[in-house]
Amino acid sequence: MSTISEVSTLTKSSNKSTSKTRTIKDAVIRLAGNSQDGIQAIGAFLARLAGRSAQDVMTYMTIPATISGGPSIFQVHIGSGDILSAGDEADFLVAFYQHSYENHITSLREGGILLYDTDHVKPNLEDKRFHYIGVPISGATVEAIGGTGRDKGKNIFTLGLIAQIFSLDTEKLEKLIAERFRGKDESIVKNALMAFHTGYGYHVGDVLETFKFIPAKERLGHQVTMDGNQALAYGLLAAGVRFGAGYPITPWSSIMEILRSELPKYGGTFVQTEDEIAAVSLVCGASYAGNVAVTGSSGPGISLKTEALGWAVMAEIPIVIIDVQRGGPSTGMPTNVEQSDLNIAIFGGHGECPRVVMAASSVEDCFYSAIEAVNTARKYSVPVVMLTDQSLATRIEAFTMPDLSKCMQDISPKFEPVEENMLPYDDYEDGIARHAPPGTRFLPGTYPTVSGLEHDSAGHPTGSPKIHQAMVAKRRRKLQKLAEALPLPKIYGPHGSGVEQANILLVGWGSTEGAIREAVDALGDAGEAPASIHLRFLNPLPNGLEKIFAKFARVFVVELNDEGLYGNGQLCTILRARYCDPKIRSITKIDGLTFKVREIIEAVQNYLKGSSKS
Amino acid sequence: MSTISEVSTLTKSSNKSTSKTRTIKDAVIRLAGNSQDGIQAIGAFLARLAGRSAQDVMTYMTIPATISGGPSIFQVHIGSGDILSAGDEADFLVAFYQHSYENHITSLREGGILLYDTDHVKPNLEDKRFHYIGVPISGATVEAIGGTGRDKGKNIFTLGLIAQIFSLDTEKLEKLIAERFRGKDESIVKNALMAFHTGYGYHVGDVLETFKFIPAKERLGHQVTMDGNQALAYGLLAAGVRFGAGYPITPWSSIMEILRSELPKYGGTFVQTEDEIAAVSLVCGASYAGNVAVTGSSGPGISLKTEALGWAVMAEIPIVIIDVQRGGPSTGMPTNVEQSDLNIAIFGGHGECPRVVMAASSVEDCFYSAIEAVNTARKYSVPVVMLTDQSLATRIEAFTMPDLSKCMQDISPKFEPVEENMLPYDDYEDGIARHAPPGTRFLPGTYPTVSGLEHDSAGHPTGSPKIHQAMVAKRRRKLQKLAEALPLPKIYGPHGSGVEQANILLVGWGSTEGAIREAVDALGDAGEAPASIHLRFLNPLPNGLEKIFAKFARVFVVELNDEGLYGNGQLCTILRARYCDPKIRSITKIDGLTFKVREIIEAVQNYLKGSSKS
Amino acid sequence: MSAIETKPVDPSTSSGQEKYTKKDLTADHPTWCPGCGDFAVLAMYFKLLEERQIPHEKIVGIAGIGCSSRFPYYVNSHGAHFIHGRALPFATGISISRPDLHVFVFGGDGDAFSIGGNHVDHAARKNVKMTYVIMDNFVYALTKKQTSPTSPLGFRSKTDPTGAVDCPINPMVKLLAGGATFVARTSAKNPKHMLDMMSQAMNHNGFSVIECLSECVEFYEGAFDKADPRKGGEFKEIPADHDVTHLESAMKYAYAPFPGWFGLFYKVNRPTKNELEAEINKKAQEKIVGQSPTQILQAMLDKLK
Amino acid sequence: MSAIETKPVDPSTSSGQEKYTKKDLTADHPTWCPGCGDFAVLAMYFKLLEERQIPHEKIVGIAGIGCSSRFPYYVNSHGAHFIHGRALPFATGISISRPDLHVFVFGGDGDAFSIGGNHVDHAARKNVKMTYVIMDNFVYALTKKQTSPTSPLGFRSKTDPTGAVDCPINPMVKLLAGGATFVARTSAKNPKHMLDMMSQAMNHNGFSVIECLSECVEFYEGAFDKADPRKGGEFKEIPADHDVTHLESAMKYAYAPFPGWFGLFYKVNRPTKNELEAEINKKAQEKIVGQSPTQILQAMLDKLK
Ligand SMILES: Cc1ncc(C[n+]2csc(CCOP(=O)(O)OP(=O)(O)O)c2C)c(N)n1
Ligand SMILES: Cc1ncc(C[n+]2csc(CCOP(=O)(O)OP(=O)(O)O)c2C)c(N)n1
Ligand code: SF4
Ligand code: SF4
Ligand SMILES: [Mg+2]
Ligand SMILES: [Mg+2]
Repeated sequence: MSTISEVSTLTKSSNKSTSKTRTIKDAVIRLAGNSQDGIQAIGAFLARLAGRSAQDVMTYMTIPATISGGPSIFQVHIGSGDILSAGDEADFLVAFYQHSYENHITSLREGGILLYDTDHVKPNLEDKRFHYIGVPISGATVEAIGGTGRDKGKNIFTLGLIAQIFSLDTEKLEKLIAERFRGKDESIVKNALMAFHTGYGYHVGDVLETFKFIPAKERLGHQVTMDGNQALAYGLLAAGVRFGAGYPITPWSSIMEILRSELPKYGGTFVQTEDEIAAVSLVCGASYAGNVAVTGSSGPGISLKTEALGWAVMAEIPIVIIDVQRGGPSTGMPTNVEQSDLNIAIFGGHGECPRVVMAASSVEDCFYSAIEAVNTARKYSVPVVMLTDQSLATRIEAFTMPDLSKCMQDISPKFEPVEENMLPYDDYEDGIARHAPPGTRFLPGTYPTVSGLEHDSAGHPTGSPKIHQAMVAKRRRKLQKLAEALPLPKIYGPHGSGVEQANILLVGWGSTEGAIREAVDALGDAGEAPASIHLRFLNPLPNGLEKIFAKFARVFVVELNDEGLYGNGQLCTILRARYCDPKIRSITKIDGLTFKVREIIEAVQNYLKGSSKS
Repeated sequence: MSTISEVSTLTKSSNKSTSKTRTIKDAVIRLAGNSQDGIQAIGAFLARLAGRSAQDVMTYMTIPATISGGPSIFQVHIGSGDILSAGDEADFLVAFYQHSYENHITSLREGGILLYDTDHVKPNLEDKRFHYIGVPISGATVEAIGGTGRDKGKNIFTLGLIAQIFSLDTEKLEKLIAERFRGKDESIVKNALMAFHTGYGYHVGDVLETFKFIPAKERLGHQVTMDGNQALAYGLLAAGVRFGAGYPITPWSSIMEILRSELPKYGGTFVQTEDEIAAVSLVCGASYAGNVAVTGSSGPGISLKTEALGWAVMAEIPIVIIDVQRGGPSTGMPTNVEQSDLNIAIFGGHGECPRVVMAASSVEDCFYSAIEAVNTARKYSVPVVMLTDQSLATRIEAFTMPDLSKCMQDISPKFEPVEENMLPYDDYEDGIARHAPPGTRFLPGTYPTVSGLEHDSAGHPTGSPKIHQAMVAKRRRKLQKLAEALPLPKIYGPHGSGVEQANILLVGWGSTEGAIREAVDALGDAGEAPASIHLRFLNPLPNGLEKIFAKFARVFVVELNDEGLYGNGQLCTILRARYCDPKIRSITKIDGLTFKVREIIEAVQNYLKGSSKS
Repeated sequence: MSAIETKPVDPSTSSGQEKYTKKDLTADHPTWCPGCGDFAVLAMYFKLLEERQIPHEKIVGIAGIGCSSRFPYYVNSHGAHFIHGRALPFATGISISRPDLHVFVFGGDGDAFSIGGNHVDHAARKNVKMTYVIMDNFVYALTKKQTSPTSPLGFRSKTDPTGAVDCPINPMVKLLAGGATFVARTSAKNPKHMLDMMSQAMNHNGFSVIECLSECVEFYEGAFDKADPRKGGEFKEIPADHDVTHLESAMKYAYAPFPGWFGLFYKVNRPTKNELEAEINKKAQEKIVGQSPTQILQAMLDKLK
Repeated sequence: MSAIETKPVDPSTSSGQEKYTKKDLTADHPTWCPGCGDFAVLAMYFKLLEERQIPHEKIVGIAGIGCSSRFPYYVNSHGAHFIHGRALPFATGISISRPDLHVFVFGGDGDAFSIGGNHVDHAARKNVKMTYVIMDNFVYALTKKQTSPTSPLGFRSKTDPTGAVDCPINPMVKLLAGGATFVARTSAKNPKHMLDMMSQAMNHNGFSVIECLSECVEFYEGAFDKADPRKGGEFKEIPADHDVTHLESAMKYAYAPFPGWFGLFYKVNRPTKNELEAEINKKAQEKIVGQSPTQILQAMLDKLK
């Protein structure tokens, strides 16, 4: 589905233009090698360049299972329009090793180009579906910068080759390279630039043509380029979060690493704790002491946090828990993606334990969702679980520079004395507790205790059936108020068109938004009448979804988890329970990889074909 | 709903029989005092006596919130037919203190009898709805056995009074008292019997009549009388469990205490660990080493066990986790009842983590469910979460002595050498792993590793999308096989009649079975056409429930938890999601107390009235 | 947290409240059993606060779960009743984010040495500023008499009906080995001594811990008679010549068998986590003095253009 | 567990297998980085097992999570890869329920002293029979360079970009204070010494622990050069006259600053949890000798009639 360009597709064997440079709208470039080769660095350079060129970009990578490295890919989808996914198939494949070639040639689309290192790869040139460009990448790099550069330089040399073939802006690239190695030894920068120029100038004999991206539309302001974990961490900083605690785990760690580095600049602190239970406990303490604090984890660490999460629900203390979902259960597949933590996010912990659950849908959305998570926690005095996932954590996107003058917050407590006798857990109509943090004087002289036991309005323990019933209702009610306040999601039609006469609705959440939208576009092209909505709040759901569902003959909930015992994914189960509408059906996948657009389309088409199944 | 006797109701002011002794079918006796007064002991004697008289009995108690004791009740429902609940209202109330009288007089039915300690209670004798028997219980006890007996003896004195009024079998009671104090100082037994006889012989001047239970039908074999936690612990011993580990928490503790005392006799061990995480980890280790092991907890401790539970799902190691549910969330209401852990039992833990969840419905069922839990874990190589609750844990019932010759099991591993190369996680059609514990020789020379990482058929880690997909499906599939094998629940009609022309179905699970059945009986009496089913397996659900639901116009799921954000209790949510049948509606209650039969009836009637609501 | 309705007040009154008394500090009446050692701890805490008169609103009392951990409900100050075994991490979150507060933690031996044992070690090595009073009764009381990690060998409980067999934890040794910078031991039977220890602990800049023997009259009556002169026992105070900065010597006192020694075992000054983090912050801010949070974040985002 | 298809075999062969070699013990090739210290630990473990020739099926290798904890996959024996920090409780469940097995546990410093710190103390005080090798590299390796509880002050990691500030844990002190009955220290750079320690640990009847310095060449290169004579460091062995039953003296060696001492610090015999529980069982069975489980349970139920 990628690379559908109105100007020209990158390579179509049927379309052998004689012009040496062809203008294209987008391209999917897959780099396949070993993680040690710095292929992630090439990818990051390309992504950053796209960002600086006001282009859209999305990346996708796999991480080798072993520390010592191993086979790995990095895929970049660059274009001058909206890029919604990292691309199902590659237009351009770079293979550093024979195994890279063998494992990834199937991901190259017919008519695509294979660029390979002739020092390591012997492709099957008989296979006429592809175009071949062989370059002695290893040898040429060594020639250019000497033997030590062999491993470290060939990525930059390759970047030069790519810059040549795609007519990239070398000036910007040079600047990026220089920035990247800033602070390092002079000779390192020099060597890198040498490798780059050699690649850029290298005579690529048999290439059919080179390419040029159509100029991107002007965008408002600059673009920033980063991955989802960065966006999330910066969003938290913008939201005013000044305390965090965590324990390392992949793929959550980089959020805590950023916060550990950055918070001190803002007068904040991030504490690495002895385990995840301690981390969430520190955060409960810090939030109690006055400022929404944040913790997070992945997989096993999320399981460990549920007891304290329950305390925060009971005591009505606002905290934010980030869950960067990975493959489960147990230690599972730490470097793969899944959306299989929705159940624990909503239901994890004993007893009736209502909390807010949200999910971010893109790298940019990670930034803004983080702010919204903090504000929701604050406003409703409730824990918020913020779901993201491994693919979003490591995906690089370019997006418009946030306007900090609009989104930067100061949420520090004010400590103004409380004049009247305030009962923190009084039965306020909105159901929300009123806390005043330690340091606040209570002028009538009675100070509050916050409690994980069922408590009366003053926070003191009770065994009263009536009070328990009222307090359970109160903790539920405030989320029902939130549900009332939530906007309904926008309906997306093919190519952004809106609803129209659509009769198929795809429902998604989290990182799959782009793939689902591409599927909607493609299904539209194929003559169906599709649309999609993407849910940001998963608990509570916004009120009124039934009105949207009523417009469609079929509703498919698309998610990266298992079909479960009864054939329904995790969000699908919740929607079916709430609306009891049998037209709500499930499209799931659980192989540790992101959705290919094709997979969604096929699943929808299968449902449409086998109407007996629905 | 209690005390509907075909022979005669205990007390009906309209029915002033002249005979001094009236024959009754059942009676609800509520003892109200302070926990220090040994009212639980009176209750236990009465329950035990009923058991020895082949009568049915059910008890209900509240536990004071503070260690130093405080107001507490113990209610006993004894009868000569099936006793399904502990009774909504009391026929006979014993009040030791003024507060006991004031707080519990409302629970006495009109025409009921109040027995009170004239040394402490001044009832409002003007209230003509009740009959009054005043006895100087404290003073008379002191008179009988001296000042030291004041606190310790008055419960036994009261037991004597009750024996007199209800014409109980004094010989059996004396034997029970002697057994109870066996091993203690001679004088203690003597004092107790003295107090008992004084109470039995005390001249109760103003009692209208005394009562006599109609003789119970002969039962097959003897009866045993115990509470739910005892039954569960003995069931585990019968099932062959020989290892357990746990950490104290109310109301789980007594199961671990029994196992700690008893297992050594069987050559087994129960380890008190440093926390709940260690406990479930020991149990994973012991089960891996060859014999299904057991842990358990309540509330917070269950949250802490979910990470390791996920490991057992992934590694396919059979363990049993007992969850004695209490009021939540967080520390919640430790001595109250709730059925609010169904969500965590089914969904607790990160990732796709299918496990078996069962619930016991009565004290007797605790015994047999424990055995079934162990066998299910073994057969499907899967963790089983066994749900019970605070009310079942402390409820005393009499039931037919289990036939140990039929249910006693030896599940110890055999260590027969494995002849062929065995892959523990091979993709067997039934989805079930084949483990051979350490100590087993693998003759081909290759030994297995069990793993919490996603793994191939040999148990070695993999990042393969295909294998992950297949393994997720395998772990799901074996539960689907179990669902196929499960019997459908029996349909209960009014007074045990079966289905007939019923159009209302009540669906329940766990400890509420008796109350739901009494509600069915009463609704039947009131002209409705009700029936009920009670689910033992909650995950997976047995296949074919839809066939049962199809027979009824209305389905109400009755559970002791909250209506949640969308108006549905926890099991109700699951049933609605699976069947997408809007006639499935929810009846919930969450005040920390068991269902009164009346509450269920009223909820059903409200639904029937307000058809707009459904 | 959601805002509460407050009015700005004259700052001069905000820390200048009236002198408060025990009465002002008293909240709910304890639900402890009559005779429970915990009453004495509460009484001495009131006395300590009354003596010090730190601003009322700056006192925070935190606890886990247990009989002893009900403490915060009985004190009229800011406070929180957290979950079993995790009071220290909770208090750490407060202490580090709010250096202006006086953080006290109360709890039992099970809370401290069983489920919470690891948090004790890590709070100790990090030297988080707070005062922690462990009300040790050698038993799990709230759950009605199970063996605790400090129960002596042979103690008969519901989980060790024939007597405890697991070698108990030595609280003093654990605290010293873990790196606590203030370690003391006292008894609820000697309130004067207890007050002295509490007072010194409160003065300490760092992680100060007191083990306070506090008898559970319900489930372990007489547990501490050997340490009670009125019961024929001996309350041995650490000699005045003990060098409290000398770890080896402190360890010697710590290893003495029950009833052991009472008093201040160890006290050294090591930078607190609070100070170390403040130092990191100071350094991080050196290059960006005068910049607003918005400017700092903007600079970061600019690098990602 | 679900039954596997097995045939009864001649019992004489069941423990009489062929002598096994390193090859028979080798499973998957380790995914560790070339040069990782963990290779040496694996090699010495093979050597130890080859020397001892205990029945192959009686060896069990358990681990938590970390680079080091991948150990069980590389050994062809019964084994389990459990969750992070909980290998000791898992192994305790095996050890106590299966006294016939030889239980080995392998893992990293994070696994042992961060998330798993409390389990170490409790396995130690209970003296559960097993051998635990802590492969200490002073860093979280699998998660790519965060500060571990043994990282020295000043160590720059992803979570301490300006250098670690939390006072590190001293493994030897922790183990001694916790009550471990066998405590030794070795280095992957000295395989002969390591083998000797492992061998002695395996002979110990109780909870035997070895801290083995095992360099992470990827994230903390050179961490142990000061303990490596080939790098100009010093590998100081505990003098032969050290009384290994003398705790105070062991503590002295333990408190020595890095690179500290190597060898056996402490070894005493205290009843193991395994023996204590066996004793409880023996006593419990004295009154019911010859009764079947059914009879025992029946007697119990009869009391409830
Ligand atoms: C996670 C969790 N596990 C278990 C419990 C049950 N519990 C409450 S208090 C307690 C131990 C009490 O002992 P201790 O800490 O010594 O306090 P004490 O009551 O003796 O003062 C336990 C096990 C709990 N509340 N939470
Ligand atoms: C509950 C949980 N938290 C965090 C992790 C992530 N994690 C895996 S290994 C590890 C620490 C590794 O350090 P160490 O134990 O020293 O082993 P090493 O890799 O250095 O050998 C962490 C934090 C996890 N798997 N589970
Ligand atoms: S049970 Fe023990 S510790 Fe608890 S309040 Fe009573 S005496 Fe105190
Ligand atoms: S990262 Fe370090 S500890 Fe892990 S395998 Fe590589 S060298 Fe060894
Ligand atoms: Mg205690
Ligand atoms: Mg390490």
